[in-house]
Amino acid sequence: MFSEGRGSPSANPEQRVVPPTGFTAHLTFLSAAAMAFLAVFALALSFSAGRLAERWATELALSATIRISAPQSQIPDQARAAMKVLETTPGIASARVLDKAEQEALLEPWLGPGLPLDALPLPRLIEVIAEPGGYDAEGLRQRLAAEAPGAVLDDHARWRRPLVNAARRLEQLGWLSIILITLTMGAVITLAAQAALAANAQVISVLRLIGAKDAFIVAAFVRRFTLRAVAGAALGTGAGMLAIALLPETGEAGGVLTGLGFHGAGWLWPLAIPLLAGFVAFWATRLAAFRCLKELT
Amino acid sequence: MFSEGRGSPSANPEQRVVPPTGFTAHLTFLSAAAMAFLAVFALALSFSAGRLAERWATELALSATIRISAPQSQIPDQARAAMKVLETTPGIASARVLDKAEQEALLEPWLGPGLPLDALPLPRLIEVIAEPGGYDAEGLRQRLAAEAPGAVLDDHARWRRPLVNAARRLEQLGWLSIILITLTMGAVITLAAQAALAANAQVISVLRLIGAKDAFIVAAFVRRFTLRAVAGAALGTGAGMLAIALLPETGEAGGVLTGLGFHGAGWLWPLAIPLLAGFVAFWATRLAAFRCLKELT
Amino acid sequence: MIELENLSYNYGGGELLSNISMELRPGAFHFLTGPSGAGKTTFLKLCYMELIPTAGQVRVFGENVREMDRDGIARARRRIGVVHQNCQFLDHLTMAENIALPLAVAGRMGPQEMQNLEELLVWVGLEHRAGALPPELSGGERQRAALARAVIMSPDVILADEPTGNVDWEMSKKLLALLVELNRMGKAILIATHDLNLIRAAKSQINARVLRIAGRHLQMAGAEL
Amino acid sequence: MIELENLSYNYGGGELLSNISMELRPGAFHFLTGPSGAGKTTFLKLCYMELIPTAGQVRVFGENVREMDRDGIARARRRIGVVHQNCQFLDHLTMAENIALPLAVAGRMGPQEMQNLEELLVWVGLEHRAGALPPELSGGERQRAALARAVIMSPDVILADEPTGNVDWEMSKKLLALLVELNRMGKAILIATHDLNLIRAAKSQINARVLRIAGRHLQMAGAEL
Ligand SMILES: Nc1ncnc2c1ncn2[C@@H]1O[C@H](COP(=O)(O)OP(=O)(O)OP(=O)(O)O)[C@@H](O)[C@H]1O
Ligand SMILES: Nc1ncnc2c1ncn2[C@@H]1O[C@H](COP(=O)(O)OP(=O)(O)OP(=O)(O)O)[C@@H](O)[C@H]1O
Ligand SMILES: [Mg+2]
Ligand SMILES: [Mg+2]
Repeated sequence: MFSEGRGSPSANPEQRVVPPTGFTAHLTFLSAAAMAFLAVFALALSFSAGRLAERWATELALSATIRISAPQSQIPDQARAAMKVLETTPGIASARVLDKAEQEALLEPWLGPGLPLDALPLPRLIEVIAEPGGYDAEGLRQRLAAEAPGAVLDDHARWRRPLVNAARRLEQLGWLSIILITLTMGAVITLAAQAALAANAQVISVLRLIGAKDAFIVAAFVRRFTLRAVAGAALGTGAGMLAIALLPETGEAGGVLTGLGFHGAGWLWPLAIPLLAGFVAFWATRLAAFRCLKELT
Repeated sequence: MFSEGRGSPSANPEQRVVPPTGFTAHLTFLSAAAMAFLAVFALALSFSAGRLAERWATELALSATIRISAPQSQIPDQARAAMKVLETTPGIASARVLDKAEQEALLEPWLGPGLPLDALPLPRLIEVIAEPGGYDAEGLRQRLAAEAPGAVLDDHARWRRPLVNAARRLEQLGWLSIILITLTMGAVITLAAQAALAANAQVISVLRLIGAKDAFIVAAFVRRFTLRAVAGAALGTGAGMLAIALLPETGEAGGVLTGLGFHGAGWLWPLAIPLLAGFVAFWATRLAAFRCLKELT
Repeated sequence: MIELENLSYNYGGGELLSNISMELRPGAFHFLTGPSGAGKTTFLKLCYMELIPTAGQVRVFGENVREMDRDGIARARRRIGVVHQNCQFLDHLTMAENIALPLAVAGRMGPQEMQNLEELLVWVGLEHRAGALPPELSGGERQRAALARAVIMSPDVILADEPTGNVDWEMSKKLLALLVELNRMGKAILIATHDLNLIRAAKSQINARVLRIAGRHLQMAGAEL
Repeated sequence: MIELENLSYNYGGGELLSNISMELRPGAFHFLTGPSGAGKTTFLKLCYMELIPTAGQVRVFGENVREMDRDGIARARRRIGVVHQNCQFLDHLTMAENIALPLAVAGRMGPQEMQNLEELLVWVGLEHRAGALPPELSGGERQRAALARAVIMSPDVILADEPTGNVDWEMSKKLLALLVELNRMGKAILIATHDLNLIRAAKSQINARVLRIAGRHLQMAGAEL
C-alpha cells in the first residue's frame, strides 16, 4: 500500500492522491514551455535593443562640432566666447579647438592633399564631446547665437537620435512582451489548474469524505502544478536559449541586433523564467484551489 | 424539451449535448485571445521592421559619392574613366559629375561662404545613385582603382547597411514569432480540446449508449471549440489592434519603428488572425475528437 | 434478436465467461442472476456491443458484431434500450431532456413522442422532477429515469442492469409492470438482478425465464424460485 | 454521538425534512427506510456534515455543526465512516490503496493497520481484487470496497447509504455480520436501505431500531416488519 511507486510515499501520500497524468497536466506543461520559449526571445530582443541603443547613444555623444565662420579678425574672440558657453553647458564632457593640422586632416578628403590652407580664410572648428546623458542641443544653439553669432553647432549625429529612440522603443516592446507573456502564462496556468480541479472533482469529494483537510488537498495540487510549470518552463527556456545560440552569428560588425542574443552574464537572465513560472504557478494554483474548495462547500 | 434555449435546437441537438461552459472552454477562449494578442504585436513588429528596412535601404541607395583627387590635368580623364566604369557597373541607377556650384554648396559648411574656389585645386565629385537592390561596392572600388587611380568611392552610407540588415532580421523575427505563436495556439487548442473530451467522457459514453454516431459527437465538440477559438482570437486581435492604435504616436520624423503599427491596408492583416485561429481550432479539435473516440472503443 | 454462440470473455486475466450460448427472441423475458462479480454486467455489455467477445460470436439483429462498423453499432443501439448499473446522464440537461435524448439524437421529436414522454414520466413517478438536473436526483430517481430513457425510443430489446437496486418494493413492482407491458407488446427483455422477490413477482405475471451465471457458465435456473 | 434537534431541510424548494429530532448513541444500530426520494440520503448527508440544516441543530461528537470550521469538519469526519450511495474512488489507485486511503490521509499506516486491511479485504470478499483499479470492479465489488473503506479507520460512527443495493443475498448477510460485529464493539451504526430482508435479518441478531422517513417526518417503524 503506497509502498510501491516513487520514493517513500507513505510519508507523502498527498503526492499520490492526484492522478499523475491527464490532459490538463500536458496543457500546463506545454503552455509553460511555449510561454517560456517566447519569453526567451522577448528577453533577447530587449537586451539586444538595449545594447544597440547604448551603442548608438554613445556614438551620438562623440560627434558634435562647432564651426565658427566669421571675418578672420573676429574668429579668436568668437571661439573664446563659444568655449565659455560650452564650459557652462551641462552635459558637455569636453570641448577643444582644433589646431591647423587636425583641420587639414578633416578637409583632406574634400579638397585633396597639399592644399595651401594657410592662405585660405578657414573657419575655426571646435570638437565637442558630450557626456553619456547628452546635452540640450537646442538650448546650446540659442546661447551660441547670442554669444558668438558666427558659431554653428553641427550636431551631425542628430539624425541618429530617432534610431536610438527606436532601439529604446524596441527594448520597451521586449519588456512589454515579457509582461504580456507572464500574464498570459499566469492566466493559462490558473485556468489549467481550475480545469484540473474541476476534472478531479471526484478526487476532491472522495478526499473530503474521508476527512482530508483542505491544506492536504491543496498541497497535492499546488505541488504537482508548480513542478509541472517549472519543468515546462525549463524545457521552453532551454529550447529558446538553444535556438538563440544557434541563430546565425553575423559578428559585431553586423550590428548588435543582427547578433540577437545574450552576452556574458546576460545568459543568466533567461534562467529566471522557470523560477518566475514556478512562482506564478504556485500562487495561481494555490488561489484557484482554495477558491474551488470553498465553492464546493 | 430542447425547445427552450437558443435558436431552434430540436433541429441541432448536437449544439446542446456538450455542456456550455467549463474551464476548458474558458481556457480555449483565453489562450486563443492571448495568442492572438501576441500575434498582433508580432505582426506589427514585422510590418514596421519591413518598412524601416525599406526606408533605410532606399536612403542607402541615394548616398554614394566618388571623389577624384589627382593632379588637375588628369582629373577630366579620370572622371571620364570613372563614369565609364560606373556605366558598366550593375546596380547603379545613375551617376553624375557635380558642377562647381553644387560642389561649392557642399563645401560651404566646412569652409564658410565666399571662398575663392576657382583658385583652389579642388577634387572632382561624382554623385552615384544606386538601384534599390544596391551594387557591389567592393568590386566597384577595385575596378575604379584600376581605371581611375585617383577615384575614391565614399560609400558614406555604408555603415547603415547593418541597420538595414538588422531591420530585416527584426522582420524575420516577427514572422518567426507568428509561426511560433500559431504553433503554440494549435497545441494549446488541441490539448484544451482533449482536456474537454476527457472531462466530458461521461457525455460521450452516454451519447454512445443511446446510439449517437461518431460524426454527431465530433460535430458537437468541433463546432463549440471552433467558435470559442474564433471568438477568443477575435477578442485578442481587437485588443491588440486597439493597444497598437493607442501607442503614443511619435510621427514620421521619429522613425518608423517608434511608430510601431499598421499603415493603410496593413490594418486588414490582423483580421486574418481569428480566421487562422478558427482553422487551427477546427482541425485540432476534429483530429483530437476522432482520435479520442477511437481510443474509447 | 440477440444471439450469443459459444461466447467466451476475459478482461485479460482468467476467463470470466466461457462457452456461453443464448438466444433472446422477440417477446422473451429473461432474468440474469448470479453472485456479485460473476459477470452479469459483462454479459449485458457483450449484448449491447460495448465489449467484443474474445471467442465465439455475438449476433445482434442478425448481424455479426465483429463485422459491424462504428456507425452500424450506433444504428443497432438505437433499437436497444439499456439501463446501466451506474446510470449516467448529461448533467447540464434537465431530466426530461435527458430522457428524451435518444429521440433528439435520432432526430425524432414529434408531438407523439412528447406525449409518450409525459406518460412515461408519470409512470416512473418523475413528473414532478422533470425540470431537475441529474445531480439533484436521489439514487432511486436516477434509476427510474434511466429506465425511462431506455424505453422512450420504444426499442425492440431492453437490457437492464439492476434496475431496481435503489428503489423500494412498491416502486419495483410499478417498474416491473411497465416492463411486463412492454414485453406483452413484443419487446425482448433481459434484466440482471439480485432481487429474488422481483423475479418471483414477474414469474407470477408472465412466462419469465431465469438464467444464472455461475462458475463461468450460463445455467437455466428458476425451478427453485 | 450524532444528535439532530428540530432539524429541517430543503434544497431551495419545498421542505423535504421537517422538524426532525434523533440521537445516535454509542452502540446504537439504526435502519433508515422510506420511499425513494423521501430524503434518506439527505438525512445521512446532514449527519456527516455535507449539508447544513436550514433550521434546527446538528451536533456531532458534541459540537454544533454550524460552529465548526472546515478543518474541524475534516477532523470529525475521520471518526465517521461513510458509504455513499454511488460509491466513488480514486480511479488511479488500486482498490487496496483506495481502502487504505483514510489511513494514508490521517498518517496512520502502521503494520497493525496493514494487518487489518488484509482481514477486511477477506471479509468483504475482495482479496483477489486488491490490485485492481476501481473502474475494473463490478457494481457489487465497489459497494463492498466502499464499506471496507468506511470501517478501516475503526470509526466511532458508521453511516451507510444502501450498502447492499448491488450485492446478492449471501453477500448481504456477510456484510451485515461485519456491521453487527462492529456494533457489538460499541460503534454506532445507521444504515439507509430499502431491503426489508436485511432489516429482518438484523433484528433477529441484535436490537436494531427502524426509522422511517415519510411525509417529511421521521417515524419509528419496526413493529410491522
Ligand atoms: N474493465 C475490467 N477490467 C478487469 N476486470 C474487470 C473489468 N470489469 C469487470 N471486471 C471484473 O470482472 C468480474 C465480473 O464483473 P461484472 O461487472 O460483470 O460483475 P457482475 O456480475 O455485474 O457483478 P455485480 O453484481 O457486483 O454488479 C468482476 O470480478 C470484475 O472485477
Ligand atoms: N442537490 C439537490 N437539489 C435539489 N433537490 C435535490 C437535491 N438532492 C436531492 N434532491 C431531491 O430531494 C429528494 C430526496 O433526495 P434523497 O437523495 O435524500 O432521497 P432518498 O431518500 O435517498 O431516495 P433514494 O432511495 O431514491 O436514494 C429527492 O426528490 C431529490 O430529487
Ligand atoms: Mg454488475
Ligand atoms: Mg438515496
